Amino acid sequence: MTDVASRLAARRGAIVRNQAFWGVIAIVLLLAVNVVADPGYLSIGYNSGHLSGNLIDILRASAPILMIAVGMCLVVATGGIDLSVGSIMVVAGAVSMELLSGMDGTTGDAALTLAIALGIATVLGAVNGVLVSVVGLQPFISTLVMMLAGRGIAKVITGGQNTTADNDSFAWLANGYVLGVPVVFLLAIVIVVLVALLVRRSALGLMLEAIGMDSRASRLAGVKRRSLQLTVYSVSGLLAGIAGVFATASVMTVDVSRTGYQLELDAILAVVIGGTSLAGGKFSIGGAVIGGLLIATLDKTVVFLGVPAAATPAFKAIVIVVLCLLQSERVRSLFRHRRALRAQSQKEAVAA
Amino acid sequence: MTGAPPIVEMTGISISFPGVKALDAVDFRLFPGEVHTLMGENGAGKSTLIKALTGVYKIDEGQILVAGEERRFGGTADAQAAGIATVYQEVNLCSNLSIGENVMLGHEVRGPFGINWKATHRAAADVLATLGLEQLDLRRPLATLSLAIQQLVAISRAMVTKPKVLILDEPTSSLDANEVANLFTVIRRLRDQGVAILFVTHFLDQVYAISDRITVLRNGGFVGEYPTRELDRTTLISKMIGKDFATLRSLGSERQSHHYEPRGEPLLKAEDLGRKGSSEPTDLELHQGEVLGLAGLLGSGRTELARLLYGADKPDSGTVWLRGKKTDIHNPTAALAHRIAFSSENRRDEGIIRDLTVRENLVLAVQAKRGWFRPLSRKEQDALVRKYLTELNVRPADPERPIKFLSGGNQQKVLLGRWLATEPDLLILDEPTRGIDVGAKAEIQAAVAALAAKGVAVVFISSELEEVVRLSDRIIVMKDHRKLAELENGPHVTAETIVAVIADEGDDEEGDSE
Amino acid sequence: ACGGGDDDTSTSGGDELVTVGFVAVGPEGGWRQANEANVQDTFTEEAGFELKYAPATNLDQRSQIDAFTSFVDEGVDVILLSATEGAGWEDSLRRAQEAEIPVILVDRGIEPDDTSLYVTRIAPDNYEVSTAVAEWAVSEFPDGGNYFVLEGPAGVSVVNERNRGWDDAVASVPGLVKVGAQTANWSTEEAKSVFETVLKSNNNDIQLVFAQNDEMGLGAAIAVEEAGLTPGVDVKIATIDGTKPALEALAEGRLSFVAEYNPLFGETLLEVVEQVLNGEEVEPYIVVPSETFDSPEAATAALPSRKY
Amino acid sequence: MTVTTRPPTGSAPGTAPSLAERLGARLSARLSALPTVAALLIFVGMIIYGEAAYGRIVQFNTLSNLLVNNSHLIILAVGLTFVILTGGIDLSVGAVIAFSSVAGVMLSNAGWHPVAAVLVMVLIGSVLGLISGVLIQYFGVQPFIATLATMFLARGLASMLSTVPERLADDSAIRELATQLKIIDGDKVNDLVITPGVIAAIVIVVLGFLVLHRTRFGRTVYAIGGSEQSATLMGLPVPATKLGIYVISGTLAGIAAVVYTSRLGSAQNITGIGWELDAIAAVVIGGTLLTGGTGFVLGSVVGALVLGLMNVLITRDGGIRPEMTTIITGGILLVFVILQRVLAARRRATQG
Ligand SMILES: Nc1ncnc2c1ncn2[C@@H]1O[C@H](COP(=O)(O)OP(=O)(O)OP(=O)(O)O)[C@@H](O)[C@H]1O
Ligand SMILES: Nc1ncnc2c1ncn2[C@@H]1O[C@H](COP(=O)(O)OP(=O)(O)OP(=O)(O)O)[C@@H](O)[C@H]1O
Ligand SMILES: [Mg+2]
Ligand SMILES: [Mg+2]
Repeated sequence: MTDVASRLAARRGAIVRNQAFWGVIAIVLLLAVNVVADPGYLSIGYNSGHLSGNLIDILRASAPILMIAVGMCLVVATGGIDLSVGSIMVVAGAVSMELLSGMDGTTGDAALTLAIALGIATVLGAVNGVLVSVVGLQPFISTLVMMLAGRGIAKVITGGQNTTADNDSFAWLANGYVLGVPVVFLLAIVIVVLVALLVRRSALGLMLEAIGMDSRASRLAGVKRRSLQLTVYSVSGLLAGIAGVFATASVMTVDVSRTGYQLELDAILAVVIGGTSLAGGKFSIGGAVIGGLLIATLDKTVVFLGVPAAATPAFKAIVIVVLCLLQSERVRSLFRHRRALRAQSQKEAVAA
Repeated sequence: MTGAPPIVEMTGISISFPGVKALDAVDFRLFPGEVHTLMGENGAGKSTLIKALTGVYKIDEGQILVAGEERRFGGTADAQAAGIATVYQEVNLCSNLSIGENVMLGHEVRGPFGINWKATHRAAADVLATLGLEQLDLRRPLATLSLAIQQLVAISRAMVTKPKVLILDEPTSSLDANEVANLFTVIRRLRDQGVAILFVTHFLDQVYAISDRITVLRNGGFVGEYPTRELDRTTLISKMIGKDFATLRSLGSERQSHHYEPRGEPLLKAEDLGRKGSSEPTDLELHQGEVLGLAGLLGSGRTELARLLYGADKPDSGTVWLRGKKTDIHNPTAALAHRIAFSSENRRDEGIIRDLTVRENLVLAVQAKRGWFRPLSRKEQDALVRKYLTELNVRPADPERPIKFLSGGNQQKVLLGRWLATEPDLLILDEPTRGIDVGAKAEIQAAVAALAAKGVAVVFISSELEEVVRLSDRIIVMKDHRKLAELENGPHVTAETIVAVIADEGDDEEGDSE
Repeated sequence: ACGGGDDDTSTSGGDELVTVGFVAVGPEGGWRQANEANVQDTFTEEAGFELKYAPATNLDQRSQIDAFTSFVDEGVDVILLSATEGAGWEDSLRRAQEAEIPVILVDRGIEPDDTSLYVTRIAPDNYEVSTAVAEWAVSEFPDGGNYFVLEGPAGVSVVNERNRGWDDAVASVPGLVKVGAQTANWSTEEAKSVFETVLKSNNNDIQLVFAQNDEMGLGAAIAVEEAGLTPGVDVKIATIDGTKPALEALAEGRLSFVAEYNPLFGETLLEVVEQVLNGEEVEPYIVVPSETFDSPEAATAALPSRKY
Repeated sequence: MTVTTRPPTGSAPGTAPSLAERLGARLSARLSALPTVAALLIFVGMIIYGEAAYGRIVQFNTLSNLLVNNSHLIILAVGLTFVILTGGIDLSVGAVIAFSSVAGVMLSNAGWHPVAAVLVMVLIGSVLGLISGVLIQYFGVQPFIATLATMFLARGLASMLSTVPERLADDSAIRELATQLKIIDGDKVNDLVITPGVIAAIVIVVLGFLVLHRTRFGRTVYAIGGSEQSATLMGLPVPATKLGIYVISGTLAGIAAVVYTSRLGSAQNITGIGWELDAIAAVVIGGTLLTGGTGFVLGSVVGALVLGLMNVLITRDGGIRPEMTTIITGGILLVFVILQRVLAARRRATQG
C-alpha cells in the first residue's frame, strides 16, 4: 500500500520534473481561459464534410511551427541553433508560388513544385551545415547570415512581389481534410513521428546528444561530428521548407517580407518549453511538439480574447516568464520545501 | 601540533545525493602545521568531504567549526575569505585566459587606476617560482599547457591568498617524480609556517613521505584517524578496502616475469611518424599481445605520439603499416574502423560525456563504430554493460546513473569498458590509472595484462614509472618529443634505469648547449 | 553632378546626369513594389537622372536616416523621401537645407508637418482614401452591422491615418458596431489566421471587414470561405491599395470594395523635380488622385490596364 | 633534482627557443586579439575602397556622421560585449530602447524635469536588465529565453504606453543632448561635428574597456566566459557578476535610448526592432566569440562602425536592388567571419 503510494509519488515527481508537463498545463490553462470567455470554445462542429472549431484551427496553425520546432530541436541537441528557419520558409514559399504561378494547376505540377521547393530548402539547410561543420563557424552566425540572405533570396525569386498562384492540389496540402481532419496537421504529425522514430530507434539521438554535450570527447569516441551536423542542419532546412509550403499553401500567396518572419523565435521557444536546453545535449521531440502546440494556442488565444494588438507582446512575455519560473528548479524546490514542511508538521501532529 | 586546537573540525557530516549516501556521519579534524592525508577508495567520499567543507555542497547533517567558530560556507569564495584555499580534484582554471591571469584571478593587485598588471604579474611570477615554474611565460594562454602544468598552476593559485588552510585534492595525479618532490618541498615549508594542509592522494609512497596524520574513509563512512607513524601500509590498505590485500600485491611481479617474444609480422609499424611542433618523426613497431610502455617526463611527448597513432591529431609526416598494409589513419573514426582504440589522459574533457549515463558512455564507441543507422538493441547494450561493469568492478553498478555522479576512478573504469567493448586489436591507454585507488589500479593493470594475453597490443602511458616497468614488454623512453631509447624489459630494468637514461641524455644536452 | 553651390546642370539639361537620392521603404507589399518600381523607371539615365535607391532595412527608420545623411554628405542634387515613420525628421531635413539640397516627400508625410522643411509632398491621401471606404460602408449598411478592422502593425503612421479616416466617418453612424480590431502585419497568411478565429469568437456574426491593405483583405476572404460563408454575401470585405490580385478578387465578388491608393505618380514626381531644379515654385502638397472600385464590373473594366 | 620542469614551449622539439620562436610565443599569447585586428584592417580597407570608388568618404561630415549615426549602436555593442563575453546573450536591448524612449518622452511632455526623465529612461533599462539577470541567475532560465521574454515585455509595455510617435516638445532640454558641436566648421555641411551622444559613446567605450581589463569584475566576466564552473570553484563572485552584466547591458540600452531619442526628437513603440541583431553582429565582427571568453570592447566599436560604413557604401552605390541588400549584408558578415577564421588558423599554424 505505502509502496504503491511511494511509487506513485515518485512517478508524480518525475512528471512534475519533466518540463514539457508545464507546457501541457499552460495549454490547458489557456484553453480554460478561452472557455471562460466563451463556453462554446471547445465545441467541434461538423460542417461541409469536415470538422471545424477552434481546436481544429489550433491544430492547423500549429503545423508549420511543429515542423520548424522539430528541426530546431535536433539542431539544438547538437549544441547549435538555427536562426534561418523563418527565412528558409519564405524561400520555399517563394519557389512554390513562383513555379506554380507559371503552371496549369495540375496535381503533377504541384508534386514537381513541392519537390523543387523542398530540395532548395534542404540545400540552404545544408549550406548552414557546411558553414558550421566544415568551415567551423559558430552556428549563431552561420544561420544569422542565412537568415539575412534567405529573405533576400526569396525577394530575388519573386522580384520583390508577393506572388500568388492557383493550384488546388497544392492548396489541399494546407486546407484540405482527410476523414474530416485537416491534412496539414496529419502530415505534420506523420512527419514528426517519422523523425522521432528515425532519431530514437536508431542511434542518431545518442550521437546528436553526445556531440551537443561534449564534441571533443565524442570525436575521440569515433562519432562523426561533421557529417551528423551536416545532416541535422539539412533536415532542419527540409522541415523549414515543409513549414514554408504549409504556410504559403494555406493562402496560396507568399509574402516575401512576412512569411516566416521571426518564426525562428517561436521555434526556439517551443524547443525550450519542451525541456531541451539551448546548451545542447538531451533533447525531447515530444516536448518540442508540446511547445509548438502551446505557441499556436497562445497565438490563437490572443486573437480569440481580442487582446489589443499593442498588448500582445506583453501577454506573451508574461506567459513565457510564468512558464519559465514554473520550470525552474528553484521555484520547484520552494514548493517542495513548503510541502515538506507541511508534511513534517502533520507528522509531528500525529506523533503528539 | 599537539597543544593547538584544530583549525577545522567537522563532526557528524552527512550528505546524500539522489540514490547514494556520499557521506555518513564523518568526523574530520585538521590542525595548524600538519599535513593531513585523506585516504579512501574511489568514491569513498573524499572530494565530497572537501566540498562539504568549502560549501560547494550543502551538508544534510553535522557541524563544521573553523578556528573554533561554527561556519557554513556559501561556496568557495566564502571559504577563501575565511582563509581556506582549495584546489579541487579536476583542474578548474579558465583556459581562455593567460597563465598569469589564472593564477591571480580574483586577487589581482590593484592600484589607483584599477588593476596594476605589472605588480599582478610580478606576484604571479613569485608564486609560480615557488613551484619551480619560473620559466613559464605568464602571458601564454593556459590552454597551451599540458594538464600537469595546469595542475601546478592551479596549486600556485591556491597559495596566492596565503591561506591558513590549504586543501589539495589529488594534486599529484598528473605529476612526475620531480614535480612531486618540488611540490613536497613547498608543502613542507608551508607546514613549517603553520599552515594546515589537507592532502588527498592514492599514492601510498607519497602518503608516507609527507603526511603527519591520516583519516580513512570507506564507502562514505568514517573509519578512523591515525598518526601516520602508527599505521603501516598493509593496515592502511585493509582499512581502506575493508578486507585483506594479499591478492593485489602479487600481481605486478607476475606480469614482469612473463616476457613476450615478438614473432612474425608486426601489427603496427610506423616510420617517421610525426607532426610539426608536437612530435618529432618516430619509428615504432608493435606486435600482437605486446605491451609497449611509453615513459618520460612531463611534456616529453608521449601523449602526442599516442594521439598521432589514433588519428586524434593528423600526422604530417610518416607512414603507418597496419597488419602489413599501408594505412592512413586520419581521424578517430578511421582508427576505430581499424580496431584501434585510445583512452585519453584528459578524462574530464576528452573521455567521459558528463551528462550521458554510464550505459550510454560505455556503448558510445561501439555504436559510433557501427554507424548510427545500425543501432545496438537494448538487449545487446545491456549485455555489454553488464559484462564490463562486472568485469571491471564498477561501483555503483547502476548503468542508468549519469556518469558525472561516479567517482573519478569508476569513471575511468567505465571508459576502459568503452574501449574494450570495441574489441580493439590495438589499445592505447594514456594515463589510465590517473587518480585511481590502489585496488582499482591493480584491477586495471590486471585487465591490461589479461588483454595482452589474449593477443591485444597495448600502448601503455603512465607517469608512474614503476607501473610502466611492471606492465610493459618493451619501453620507449621519450624526451623533448622524440624517442630517446628503446628498452627490452626484463628483471634488470627498473624505474631507476629509465630515470638514468633520461638524466644522462639531459646532462649531455646541457653540456652541449652550454 | 556633385552638388556645387549654383547648380547649372539641370537647367542646361546637358550631358551631366542629375543625381537623385531616393530614400525608400523597400519591399513591403504589392503597393510599395509598384510605387518604387514606378519611380525607378521614371528617373532613368535617358531622362537625365542618376537615381540612387536606398531602401530601408526591415522598415527601420534608423536605416532611412542613415541613408538620408549619407545622401546629404555625398551632395546629391535632390532627395526623395518615403519615410517609414513621420516623426523625427526635423534634424535631417534641416541639414539638407543647410546643404541646399531640396527634399521632396513621396507618399508618406512627416510629423509635425512643417512645410518649411521640405519642398513639397506628393502622395495619395490616406485619410481621404479610408474616408472613402468608410462612406461606402455607411451607404452599403444603412441598417447597420458588425464590423472588424484588420490593421497593419500597431504604431505605424499609415495605420494611424487610415484608422483616423475611418473612425471619423463611421463613429457618428449608430448602426455600425466595431466588434474588434487586430493587427495582421499586412500579411495574407496572418489575416486568414486572425480572421478565422475572430469569426468563431463572434459566431460568424460579422458583416463587414475593413482591411487596411489588399493582402489582409484577401486573407480574410479565404477565412470567410473556409468558415462556409460566402464573401461578398455573408461578409463584405473592403480593402485599400487596389493591387491587381485585389481587383481580380473584386471582379469575382470575393471582395466588395477596393479603394485605390494610387502608386503610379512617377510622372508627376518627375515634373515636380524638374520644376524644383529650375527654381520654380511648387505647391506644398500635391495630392495624387485615387479611384475607388465598388463593383465587379468596375474592377473588370479596370483590370486590363492595371499595371500592378 | 637535476631535471627541472620543462614546460612545452611550442618550439621545435629539441632546440633551445630562438628569438623568432619567442616572438611567436608572444604573438600566440595575443592570438585572441587577431580577429579584432583583422576587423580594424578590413574597416580601413573599406574606407579606402569607398573613397576610391565613390569619393566623399574621407571628409569631415561623412566620418563624423558615421559616429553620430552609430553612437547608440556603439553603446549597445559595448553592453552586449559584456554579456557575450560571459557566453550569454541579450535579445532585449532593441525593445528596451523602445520602452525607455517612449516612457521618457511621455514623462518629459507631462512636465517632468528633463534630468529626471533622462534618469528614468536609464533606470528603465537597468530594471529590465535586472529582470533578465534575475531570471537567468536565480531561476536558471536560459539567457536566450529570458531576454526574449524581456524583449516581449518591453515591446509590449511600450505599445501599451502609446502606439503613435510621441514627440518631444520643441523646447525640451532633452533635445539639447543632440546639439551638434562644430569642431571645424567647413563648407556647407562639411563640418567636423560631435554630439553629446558621441561623447557619451566614447566615455562608455573607455569605461567599458577599463572595467573589463582593469577591474576584478571585468576579469570575472572573462573567467565566466571561459568556464562558469571553474570560475565558481575558483571562488569568484559569479552570481553577482552575471547579474551585473545584464544590468549593465540594460542600463546601456537605456543610455542608447536617450542618445537616439534626443537626436530624433520623438519616440515610438516600434523603434529598435532588430537592433539587437545589429549589436550582436557588431560584437561578432569585432572578434568576440559568442561562446564567451574572448573579445574586446574596442573590437565591438570597430564592428559597429563597420556595419555603419557598410550601409553608407551601399547607399553611395545606390544601384543595388532592394532585394539584394540583405543578401549583401549577410554576405559581408560571412566574409568577415570566414576571413577572421582563416587569419586565426593561419597564425596558429605558423606559430606551431
Ligand atoms: N554531484 C553528485 N551527485 C550525485 N552523486 C555524487 C555527486 N558527487 C559525488 N557523488 C557520489 O558520491 C560518492 C563520493 O564521491 P567522491 O567524489 O567524494 O569520491 P572520492 O573519494 O573523491 O573518489 P576519487 O578518489 O575517485 O576522487 C560517489 O559514490 C559518487 O558517485
Ligand atoms: N586541455 C588541453 N587541450 C588540448 N590539448 C591538450 C590539453 N592538455 C594537453 N593537451 C595536449 O597534450 C599535450 C600534453 O602532453 P605533454 O606535452 O605534457 O606530453 P606527455 O609526455 O604526454 O606528458 P604528460 O602526459 O605527462 O602530461 C599538450 O602538449 C597538448 O598538445
Ligand atoms: Mg575525489
Ligand atoms: Mg600525456
